[in-house]
Amino acid sequence: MSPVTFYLLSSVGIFVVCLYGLIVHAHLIRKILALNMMGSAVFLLLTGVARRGELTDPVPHAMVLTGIVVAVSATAFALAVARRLYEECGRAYLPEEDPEDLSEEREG
Amino acid sequence: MLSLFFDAVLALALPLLAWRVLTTRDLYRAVILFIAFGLLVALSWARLDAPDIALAEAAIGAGLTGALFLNTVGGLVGRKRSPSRESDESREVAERREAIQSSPGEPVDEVMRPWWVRLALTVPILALGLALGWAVVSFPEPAIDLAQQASDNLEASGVDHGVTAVLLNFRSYDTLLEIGVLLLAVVAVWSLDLGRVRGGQAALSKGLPVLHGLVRLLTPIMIIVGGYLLWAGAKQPGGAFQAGAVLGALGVLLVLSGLVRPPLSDGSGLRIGLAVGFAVFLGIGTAVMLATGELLNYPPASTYGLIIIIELFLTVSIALTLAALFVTAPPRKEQGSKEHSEEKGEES
Amino acid sequence: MGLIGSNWLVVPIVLPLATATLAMLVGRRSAPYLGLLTASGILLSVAAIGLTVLEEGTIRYQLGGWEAPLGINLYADGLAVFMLLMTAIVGAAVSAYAVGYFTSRQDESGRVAGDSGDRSGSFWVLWMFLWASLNGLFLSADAFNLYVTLEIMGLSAAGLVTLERRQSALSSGMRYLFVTLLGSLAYLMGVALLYGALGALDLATLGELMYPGAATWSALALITLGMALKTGLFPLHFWMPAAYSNAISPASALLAGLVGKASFYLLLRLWFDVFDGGLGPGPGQVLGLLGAAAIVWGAVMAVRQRRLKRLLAYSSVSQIGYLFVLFSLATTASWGFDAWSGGVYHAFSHACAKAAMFMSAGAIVRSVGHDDLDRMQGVGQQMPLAVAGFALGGVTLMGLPPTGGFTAKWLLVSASLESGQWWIAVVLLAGGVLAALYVLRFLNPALIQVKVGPVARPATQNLEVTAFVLAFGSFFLALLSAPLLALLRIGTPFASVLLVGTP
Amino acid sequence: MSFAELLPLLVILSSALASFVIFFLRDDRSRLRTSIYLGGEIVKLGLVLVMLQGIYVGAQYELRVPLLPDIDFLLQANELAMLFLILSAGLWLLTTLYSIGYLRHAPNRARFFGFFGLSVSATAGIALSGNLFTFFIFYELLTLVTYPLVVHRETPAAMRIGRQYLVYTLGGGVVLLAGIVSLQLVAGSLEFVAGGTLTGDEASPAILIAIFALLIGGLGVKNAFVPLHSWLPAAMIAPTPVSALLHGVAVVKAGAFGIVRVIHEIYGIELAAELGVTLPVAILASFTIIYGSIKAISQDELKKRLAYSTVSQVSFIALGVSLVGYLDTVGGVAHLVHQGIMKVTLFFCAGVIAETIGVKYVSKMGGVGRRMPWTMGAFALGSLGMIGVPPMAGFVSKWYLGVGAIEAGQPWVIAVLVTSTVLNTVYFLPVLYVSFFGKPTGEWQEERPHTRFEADWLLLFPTLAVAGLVFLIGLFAGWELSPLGWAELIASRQWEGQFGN
Repeated sequence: MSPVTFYLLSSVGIFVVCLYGLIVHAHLIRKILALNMMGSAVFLLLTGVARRGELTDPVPHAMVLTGIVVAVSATAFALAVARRLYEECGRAYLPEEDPEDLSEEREG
Repeated sequence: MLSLFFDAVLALALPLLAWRVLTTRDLYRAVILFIAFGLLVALSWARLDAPDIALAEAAIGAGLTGALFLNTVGGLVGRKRSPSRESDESREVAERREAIQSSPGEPVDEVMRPWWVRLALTVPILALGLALGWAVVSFPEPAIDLAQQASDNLEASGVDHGVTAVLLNFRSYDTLLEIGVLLLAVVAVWSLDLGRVRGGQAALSKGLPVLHGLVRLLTPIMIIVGGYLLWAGAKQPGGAFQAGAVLGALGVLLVLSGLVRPPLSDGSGLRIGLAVGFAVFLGIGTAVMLATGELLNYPPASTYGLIIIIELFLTVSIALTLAALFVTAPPRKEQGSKEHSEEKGEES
Repeated sequence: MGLIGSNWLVVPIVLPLATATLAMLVGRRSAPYLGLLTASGILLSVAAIGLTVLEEGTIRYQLGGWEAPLGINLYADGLAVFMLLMTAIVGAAVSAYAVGYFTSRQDESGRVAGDSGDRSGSFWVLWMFLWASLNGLFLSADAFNLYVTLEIMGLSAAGLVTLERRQSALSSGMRYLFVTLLGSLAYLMGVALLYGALGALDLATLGELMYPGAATWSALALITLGMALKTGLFPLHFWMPAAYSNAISPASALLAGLVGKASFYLLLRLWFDVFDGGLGPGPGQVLGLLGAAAIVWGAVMAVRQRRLKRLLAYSSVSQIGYLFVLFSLATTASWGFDAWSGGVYHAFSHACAKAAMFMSAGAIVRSVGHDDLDRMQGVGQQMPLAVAGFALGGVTLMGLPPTGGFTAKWLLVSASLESGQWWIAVVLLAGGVLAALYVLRFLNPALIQVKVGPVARPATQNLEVTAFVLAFGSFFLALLSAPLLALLRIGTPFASVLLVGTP
Repeated sequence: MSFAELLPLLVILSSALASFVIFFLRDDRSRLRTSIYLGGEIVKLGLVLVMLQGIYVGAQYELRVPLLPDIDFLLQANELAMLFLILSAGLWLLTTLYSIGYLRHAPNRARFFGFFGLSVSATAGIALSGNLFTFFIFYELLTLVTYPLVVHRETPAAMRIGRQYLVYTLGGGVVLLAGIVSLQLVAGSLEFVAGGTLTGDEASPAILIAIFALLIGGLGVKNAFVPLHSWLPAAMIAPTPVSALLHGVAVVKAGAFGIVRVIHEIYGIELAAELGVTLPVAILASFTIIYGSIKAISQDELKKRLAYSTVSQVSFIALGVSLVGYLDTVGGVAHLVHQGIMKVTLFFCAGVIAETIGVKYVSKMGGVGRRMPWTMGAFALGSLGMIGVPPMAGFVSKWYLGVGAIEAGQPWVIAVLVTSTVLNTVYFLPVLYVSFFGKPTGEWQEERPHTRFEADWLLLFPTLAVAGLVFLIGLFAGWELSPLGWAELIASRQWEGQFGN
């Protein structure tokens, strides 16, 4: 087993652990952490794949670099929404079910 | 043998650390662990011969993202509502908030789905893990070798470094869109109209007077490092992203330490700074269409020059964007233009 | 092909990106004009692309001059142009609607003055990014580039949902963001696996190299799951009713009309161009089954709703089922093209109709101040155009002639009977009657007359007109079946079926 | 595009365009509205007459536009189409005049007339459809454009009934669509061809029978076969001109017309008989005839009584075409027109009475005949026609049906005809008796006791006109351009070379 395979398996491990965590945890910060690390898992897989051949493949590296920037953008936005939500209703959890709230009527 | 052992430990540590990040009760601690996770990922990338992205991950993935998380967790603790919103809020909500805020363990989190949901989830997720594990172990030798193609075409790309060639020439369209994502993220965050978080920031800046000294020391170094990374990118690991990330991190540090107050005025300076990288990239990409007939197809003679120009502006915009994402609050009209000049200082 | 000819292809992507940048700089006053200008530019360029494809066949465009698989290609076949056209029509209508929407919002009261972030300006920037990403997604021929467009789409769409700052909108926007990010990540994992197994990102190359194996099966599963989640296929639709109903109405129209279609398109594209019809008959059957369940479940839930926009959202759950039914029908047999084109046609007509209905609903909610279905009496008197727009859109959902829904239903029913899966036909047909029930759930109270004097209400004239025009235009979509189906034939994965011909 | 191609389209569009313009007129611009509307009608009637003349001398009118793979949008005029077309265009004119009087002060007239005209356009489309696909398009359009008419009063009760109406008719449409799609897959063609487009070799008899069941089941909803009929009496909540339109010209007739098309021009009478599907249709129709008549007896509300009478009478058409005989076919097809004119007469009268003196129930009709002799005279003509008294139109149809049944070897049909005639008498004669000889009981007697006069001429003129037609059509049934003569032409074309004439 080559060291590359270790990292490939490691990335799968991170991916499923975070997928599980994303679903079971209710706290928004926890969910965003899980999503962010899931991204890292995919990047790790790509980096591992890039190292397989004789030459190191620059294409996955470029993909990962793009991915990192996308991930930080998404994380920043998600955190901002979480904060805004907290400002509005004082909780950092999503409601379990979306009630049909007729009291909030007006658009705007 | 030793290195194989090292790789095995590192590979094993990553999922375990991820697990710890998600299960540690204290959220601050979880974020610290997350930063450690990011650094370990960067280390493993260094081991996998990927210094470019290891650099970017350390700066952006671990550093900046970690700071963002810390900032938000702090915000969730110390945030007070603005009075204007209080009026149209139902009593129930207020009470709920009261209960959460007064709960002693904040920012401790222990809300999870019930045990039977968790148990039921393990089956499909384990199955997915096994399938993926089998898939990655049984990767065949691919029929196409892009690495070879990339190195064959490196000469025509105008730069000497593979990753930069892919990023700014072979697959520059992806990069263009990705810069768009950054710009989009800023607009989206601003559209939320958040107030500025004081809690976490204040804690950091007040508690650590040493930080000031450190930041003063670091500022020139980071600017030099950033400049070097940008310049080096054409030949070796480095480039606009890494340079931008370092400068962006510097911006965050300056804001955190209170040395620079975030730009508050809605002068167009900041907006232009944010947009210029994308605009120049898009503009050059479109303009070369006239010469070569295709979007982003640089004329061979001027390829290197154009890429450098693009990278230069990208660095500025990336740095500013990352810092702006951290600050989150949109600049406001009513503020004076005094802070405006400080923002420019950051830009240099 | 001349310089201009093939370069039309980048206009629908570059133009909204440029507008987004400009709109960010100029602020809210001139953003609407820029937006309308862009909309007409996109319409023009899409028309040009459509004509070129109709005349000369598919177009492949090498970005940066680099050939695939090293470079990124754009690729326009009939399907891509079809989706571009759908987006251009709905997008132009929503743009016109948004101009009125934000103008009258500011006339309404001082509430907006309290909001320092100008929502109108943010809307235009987000929407232009969204439009660019949609067009980019439809034209992209590169698996990783598709990921980037997916992310732009997801972020801008979530940003549009959270433009509304009510608590309910924020929490549904948050959930939507999680869903869309998770969907994209699952997709990216799939792409990484494909790259590991096949070493390429270009879709055509991937399709050529495709083999059934552990990595490709896993990739198929992840990509399908991710896209089903983003599209809101039953039972992964949990996020949808809240996101669609709590957003501001232009955003609801865009989400329900276009964004869901884009992730569906991506799945369709990969399923048939890369995975060779799902690597076997099993996966398609599963999707078809879920689609059929969605049709019934969504419609039943829609009938039971008490709020107008939630009703529409559940109706989308149901209508999305029609799209997924095609996966169990579209095979290489003689009915394959019928099923495939029927599903795609349904996407088009549903996009137009549902957008128009959300636009109508927005005008109604704006005017009467609530969206409680039980208090809609008299709306038909006060806002005949909005109600008419809603009703015309509703006819598409029922799948009656001469709407596009009819063409779609005909093709799908025909394919399901021909393939011997008559139970699918039963569900498809029953879904139409159920749709009538939930459309009436609104029309029944709305048409009841009440005696009221003239009441002062916010001006919604231009909102109503835009909604009605879109609904009225899409009402006759079946009459365009022949040219649109001819367009879909260009570059279809079912070309072999078409050569054999139908009996 | 030549005139021969354009004409069928123009016939449909002439009313559709006029209606469409009307939607955008303000409600109080009644003069302009009326001129546009009547203009459209006259144009349409003129075009129909031109077409009729052309068909008579053997011209071909056909418009074919490809719409789906292997399926065309096809408009085609033939003798059967013309019969239905003339009926709809002619009665539209009269119904419009009547509606103008009827709705003089009602709200939402623009919408009413707009959808009214669109219904007639859809009916014209149904008449001119050259294949089942096109037929289906107009058939469903008819459902849609009649819905606003049914709920025109916009009361909660009207909305509830409108919902029932839509669910029934759309449900029927769905079954019909299933049948049509199956037919396309099996036969590859949906075109109406004299003598039938199917040869019987396309698929096994079981499949052909199943498809037939789907088609008739779907059409049976609009045709109001028991037990799919309950929407029809309920839809009486609509204004009277709408009821007249629904019962006499458009909706119910669309179902009956579709059944004629399917049996004659898709399956062909020969194949249908071979498959053994005609007898069940005949039995179903007979049952509906008897059931509707019995239900009608117990209705006190005049419009409800007429509605059940429609349930009963319309099935004569299906009965006629499903009995395998030449004369039956003539009777059934002729009844398509006859029933329409008679039923419109009766509804017009009911509407006039309700509008003028407010009487809606049979039990309150004492003295109405003396008070409104013209109206009740027209009513008498219509009901005698329904009963089948010679020489009224209804007699002619029933005569042909009876003789045809014997010719076709189905004597039991005579029993059905006799029973229905007796029942018709039982529910119509009391109305006439009470109104002419009964004691005045209604409140109108006190309110306006001395003015013995009739309704507005706009209401009365159309009523008398259609009543006159009931009489004249029966009297001149022998003329070759009478509905009967035309029906003979259609039937002879159908039977040509099959069983001999």
